[in-house]
Amino acid sequence: MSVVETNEAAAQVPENWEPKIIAFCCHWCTYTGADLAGLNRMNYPANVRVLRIPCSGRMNPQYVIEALNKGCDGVLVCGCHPGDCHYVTGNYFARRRMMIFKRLLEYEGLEPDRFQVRWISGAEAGKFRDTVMSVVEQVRALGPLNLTREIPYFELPAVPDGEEAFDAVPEEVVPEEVSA
Amino acid sequence: MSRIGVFLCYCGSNIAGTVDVEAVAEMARSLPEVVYVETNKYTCSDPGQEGVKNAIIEKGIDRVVVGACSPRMHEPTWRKLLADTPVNPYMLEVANLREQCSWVHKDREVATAKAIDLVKMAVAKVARLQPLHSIEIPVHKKALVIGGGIAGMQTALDIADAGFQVTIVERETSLGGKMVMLDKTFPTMDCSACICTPKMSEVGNHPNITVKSYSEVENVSGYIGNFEVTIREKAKFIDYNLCTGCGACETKCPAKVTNAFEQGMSQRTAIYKMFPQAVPAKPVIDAEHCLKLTTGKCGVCSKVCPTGAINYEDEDKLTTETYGAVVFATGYKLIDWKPLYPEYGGGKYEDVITGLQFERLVNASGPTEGHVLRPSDRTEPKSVVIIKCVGSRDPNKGKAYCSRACCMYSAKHAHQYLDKVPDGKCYVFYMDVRTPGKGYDEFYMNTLHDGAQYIRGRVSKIYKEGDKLICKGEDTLTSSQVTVSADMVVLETAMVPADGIDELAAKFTVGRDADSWLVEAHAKLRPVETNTAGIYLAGTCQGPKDIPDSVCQAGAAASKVIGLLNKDALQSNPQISRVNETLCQGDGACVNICPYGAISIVEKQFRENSRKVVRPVAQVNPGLCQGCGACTVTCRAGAMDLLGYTNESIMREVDALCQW
Amino acid sequence: MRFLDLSAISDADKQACEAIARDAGVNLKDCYQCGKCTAGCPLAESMDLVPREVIRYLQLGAVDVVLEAKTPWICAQCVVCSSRCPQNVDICSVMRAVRLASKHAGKRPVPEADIFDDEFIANVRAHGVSNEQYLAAAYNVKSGHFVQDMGNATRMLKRGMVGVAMHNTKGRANVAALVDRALAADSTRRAQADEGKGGEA
Amino acid sequence: MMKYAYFPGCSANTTGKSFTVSTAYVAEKIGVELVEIPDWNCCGTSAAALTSPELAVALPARSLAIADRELPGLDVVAPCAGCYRSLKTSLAFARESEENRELIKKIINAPYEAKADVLTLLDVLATDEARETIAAKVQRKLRCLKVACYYGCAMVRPADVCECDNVEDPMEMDDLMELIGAEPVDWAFKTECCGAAQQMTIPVQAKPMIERIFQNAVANGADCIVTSCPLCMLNLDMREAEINRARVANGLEPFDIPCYYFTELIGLAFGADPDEVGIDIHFHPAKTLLLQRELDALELEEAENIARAEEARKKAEMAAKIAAKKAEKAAKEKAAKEAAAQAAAQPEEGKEAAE
Repeated sequence: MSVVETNEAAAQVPENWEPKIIAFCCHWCTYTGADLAGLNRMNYPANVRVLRIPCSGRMNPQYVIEALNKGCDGVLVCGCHPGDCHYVTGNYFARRRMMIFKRLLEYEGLEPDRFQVRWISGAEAGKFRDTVMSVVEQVRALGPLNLTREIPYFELPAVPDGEEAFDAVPEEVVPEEVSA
Repeated sequence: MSRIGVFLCYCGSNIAGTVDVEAVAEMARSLPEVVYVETNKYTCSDPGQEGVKNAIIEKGIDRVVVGACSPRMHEPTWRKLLADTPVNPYMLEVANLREQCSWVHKDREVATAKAIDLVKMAVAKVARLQPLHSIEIPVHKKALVIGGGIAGMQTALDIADAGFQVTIVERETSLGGKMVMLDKTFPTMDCSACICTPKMSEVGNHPNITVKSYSEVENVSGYIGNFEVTIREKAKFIDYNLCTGCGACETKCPAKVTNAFEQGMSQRTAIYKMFPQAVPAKPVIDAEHCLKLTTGKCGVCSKVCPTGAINYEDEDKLTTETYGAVVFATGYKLIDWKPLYPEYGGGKYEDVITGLQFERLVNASGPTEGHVLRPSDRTEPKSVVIIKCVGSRDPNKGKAYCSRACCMYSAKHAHQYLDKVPDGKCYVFYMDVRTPGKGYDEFYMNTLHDGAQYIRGRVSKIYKEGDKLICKGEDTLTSSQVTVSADMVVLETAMVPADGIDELAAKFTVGRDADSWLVEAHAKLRPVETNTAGIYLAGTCQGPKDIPDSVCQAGAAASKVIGLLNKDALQSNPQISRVNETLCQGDGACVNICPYGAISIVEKQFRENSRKVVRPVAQVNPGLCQGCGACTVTCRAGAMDLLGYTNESIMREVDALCQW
Repeated sequence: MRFLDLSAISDADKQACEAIARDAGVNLKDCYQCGKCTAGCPLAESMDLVPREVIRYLQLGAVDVVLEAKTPWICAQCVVCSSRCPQNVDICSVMRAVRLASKHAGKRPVPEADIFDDEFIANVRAHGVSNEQYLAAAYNVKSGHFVQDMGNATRMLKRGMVGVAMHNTKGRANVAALVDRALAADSTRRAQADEGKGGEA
Repeated sequence: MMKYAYFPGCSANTTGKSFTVSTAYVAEKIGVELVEIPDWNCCGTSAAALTSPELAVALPARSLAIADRELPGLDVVAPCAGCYRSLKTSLAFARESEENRELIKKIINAPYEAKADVLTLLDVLATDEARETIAAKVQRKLRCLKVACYYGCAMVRPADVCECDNVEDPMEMDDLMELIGAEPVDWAFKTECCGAAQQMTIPVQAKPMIERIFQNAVANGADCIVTSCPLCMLNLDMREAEINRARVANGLEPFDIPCYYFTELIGLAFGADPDEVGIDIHFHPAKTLLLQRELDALELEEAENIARAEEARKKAEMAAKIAAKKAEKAAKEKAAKEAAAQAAAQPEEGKEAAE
């Protein structure tokens, strides 16, 4: 049984509805990239609010559940490119965790576009802007997130360590950025 | 109830041009726990900062939200400001109203709404923050250098000259490393011994340097400023306080052992100095081959020693000391090519030698006193083939990487051979000639003009016909199959990390790449640091290099060490992980995930249900933790939290945002 | 000296080279042209392109040069090149793949090699086993080298190594059917590959 | 008793006759039973691989499938190196995937599960058990015979298919030759190619391949070449005469280096007459060398016997001298003792007398 009502919501979209999206950005790469977008006076939709975390490895899946439960329509998690983590390995762990978590959310019926993971470096202001624009458009197309019941609040089972954890994630669920 | 002050900045028109700052202020006043809101044209200016300070005192504010430019810009400014007030510097949250709001949106209404959200988030978070305090980490003003080759010696000298104590741990019986084995150095052709041995004695005599030869690192604990290192000094069986280094023992010792320093091309005695100019200039007894120590019969050295320095009862000694910084200068070895290249004879032809063997052959103090004589019959080879990239750039049989120094030293070998054997012929098989360096390409061109015949192509097979070694290759520039009937073949083999590097690096939690080279913290910007604070890299332990590059890196590593040792104490970053010991199950998931080795499991005593229990819990080392937070997510019990970015504060931020 | 206008090499040519590499299970980009394959090749001196050059022309997309080359037909399939290649390129398989591609393109730069193999397979198809004396005779007739190894044939006859009697496998009809099925499967596979290519284009 | 399914290969009754005969002889002597696969067919060799990949895997698979069915539980022995490589390649392909097996089954129109392994004759004779038996059966050590063991390419390459861990310098045949008393030389062309079928299709270009093999064997002091493949044997043995004609025409010394199958030499060591193991039908005269080396061995043995006798004589002589010296020494000592005793007694006597 899906926790998410398949959206016939498009019919019920309130007037002037704007998607609410929260972006968890690591301090060293993506937050810096977002600042650079500002310095370059780039324009992007205001639907995304950035929440700064020290490293994508700090990203706890609980935050995503909380955001979706409390009314966000989409969540974006951004970090340094794999191999460039300021803390050496943090984004590798983030990659594994987020992939597994994404599968779980999709299994529960969440549309894949509502939870996205992207790697954006401190120099990629343009990529930050493009990512925000595309995520906003994708979520806008999906309409408001209607939860028929709250997603049960639970501690995720521990992610297995080592290579098998990574291998356990089939290629197709890896967003193009991640697999690249 | 906390008392939050909100300070909003116009940043001239930078923020105020798009965001209605006064409207944001109006909203902020309505937020719970906010006791004071102020707007300012330039909050970061002196009068602006003064205003913030005054407001804090006057209004009794205990935590602060600044809505201004990016925290990446002025967060340190605000922290510094708060340090002068009763407010803890970490009771601060910055709302990024400029880079991530006013500058990226055009619509005033939309931007103002977003600014309101950002301030709400900041207020929600700051309400949950706790005061944090840096701790002072004392710095032991002493450095440890592991490895006494040219990189290690240069690092030690630079640090010692700056006035700090240095200990060099050298596994062999003498300083000098690989450089002292070489004959001449490119491109200037200085005699290697002439420039290396003075360094060795300088190190040996330096008042600030302690040389621990024939020693290895046994154990390590601690962190930046405070590495507690146990060193095993192997039994030398000679009392260095009595020994004068006269060498009488060496002349009388009856045991003969293959001489590793001469690359197996001569023999040494069981009591030996590695080479005549060794530092320390005193011998050791090789316990594996000494007749007295293996069979109990002999004892000649003890009889001839004029000072009675021989002690057959000697044992390994362990000493423990604390060092503020550690430099790895563990160097390289040449790859063992024999099992990899059966097509080159796999070691069955005595006259197929390595570059290092060739160095000893042309070295005036080597086994042939500098005459180029091939090992099998001690005749002068009239035709020599040099093959590059043996084991390098060969993922099938050896390593995928380029060993970087071989193009130059093969040119040097060709030059030296033609110099010593004027009627000789020299052929160099190469795939590319890589000579980026000052004077390097000129050197290569000179070698060509000396008469070295360069042939582009890998040799496929070396085989023997009569007493000639037939090398079969292709000259790819003419697409011809070529053979050379050579008297001797020199293989310029790949550099690989020194033996035991994996175990040693693991002791210090220093990262290694797939080929076991030590990994620098950042390939471009932090090339001599490692990811473990206080541990630095010099020379070829980090990757193949030539001597100039090794010396350069040694100097760079030394300057980093000097910078560290100059401080009396380090301020720790207080935004680090904290264990909730009540929840912690001590299963060590956090220990495995931490890239810095900052977490350990300790047995601790607790009072639970009026009973004393001892159970394992995680412990974070504040000197090692860098505050990435990877452990917080991995903890199944949720016992790990990151100070400054606690789970609760982030959840409240999320909640605040969702109210929009 | 050969002239190549690299800009004139068509996508179809490049795809044809890629297809050959795919059949051989090789990534052409792995080869860095060190020449170790050619250095060890026992027949390189008789080739019009050395093995390294065959790979090079494939890298460039010059498929016609490769299909006209004698090299793959001279190759004795001794696998020395592949076993010593530092980059794990299976050169020997490339030679085989080029030769098949060349054959299917209706070329036979070394007719003798083609005749020999065809006669060999015909012999096996007819008898289930290969009858060396008839294979040699058929080869000599078809290739026009009538007297080749005739002296040796007499010596063999004298030693009782060969005779006029044919050896046959009992199930030779079975083997013939097998050969036909295999060749049918081969052409089906190639037709499908061609179709796929057509679809792409 | 070791038992294997036997894949003779097309040359077994023709050009490889000597190999077949000598293999049978050796197998019988050491108790290896070779059961011919009923109704086997040609492996296709490189001609099939150069015609169609499907054909190349299907031809060997038919025989292997028959072996699996008719001789269950037996591994297949293919003495010919060319057959070995074809069978092994087909087997590797079949074992790679279910899909591959389906393809083969469709083409051979029979069930096939790729159960039996494929071995060379060397694999069979190099097991510890077989080596022990061989050592026990040797009647005449082939001393003084310097052999260059020639493996060719098909038995070792591709290394992953042939499961060979030393493609440049294999040693199995060398070890066997040592076991029967011959002296294997260390040479460099053990796994160079003989030219295979190219000796027919491009005879002029391929001749140097053989010539180089002879040259390296001779340069490293070999009397003869020992092979394990009928095609290698044919190319080397039969074409030596042609090569020599060309060499003489060019003013070069002709080769005189006979070739043998390793089974022939083992047969000889077991006491076979050369004709019994097929040495009589070689192209290059092959018996003279054997006789010469037999003679050398006998002479060597004689010389050794003389040397041993001389040694023994010297030893005995010296022992006798030592004994004499010792006796002399003992006698002297005894005399001295007696003298001392006398001297001791005399003073007493004197004393007595004085008293």
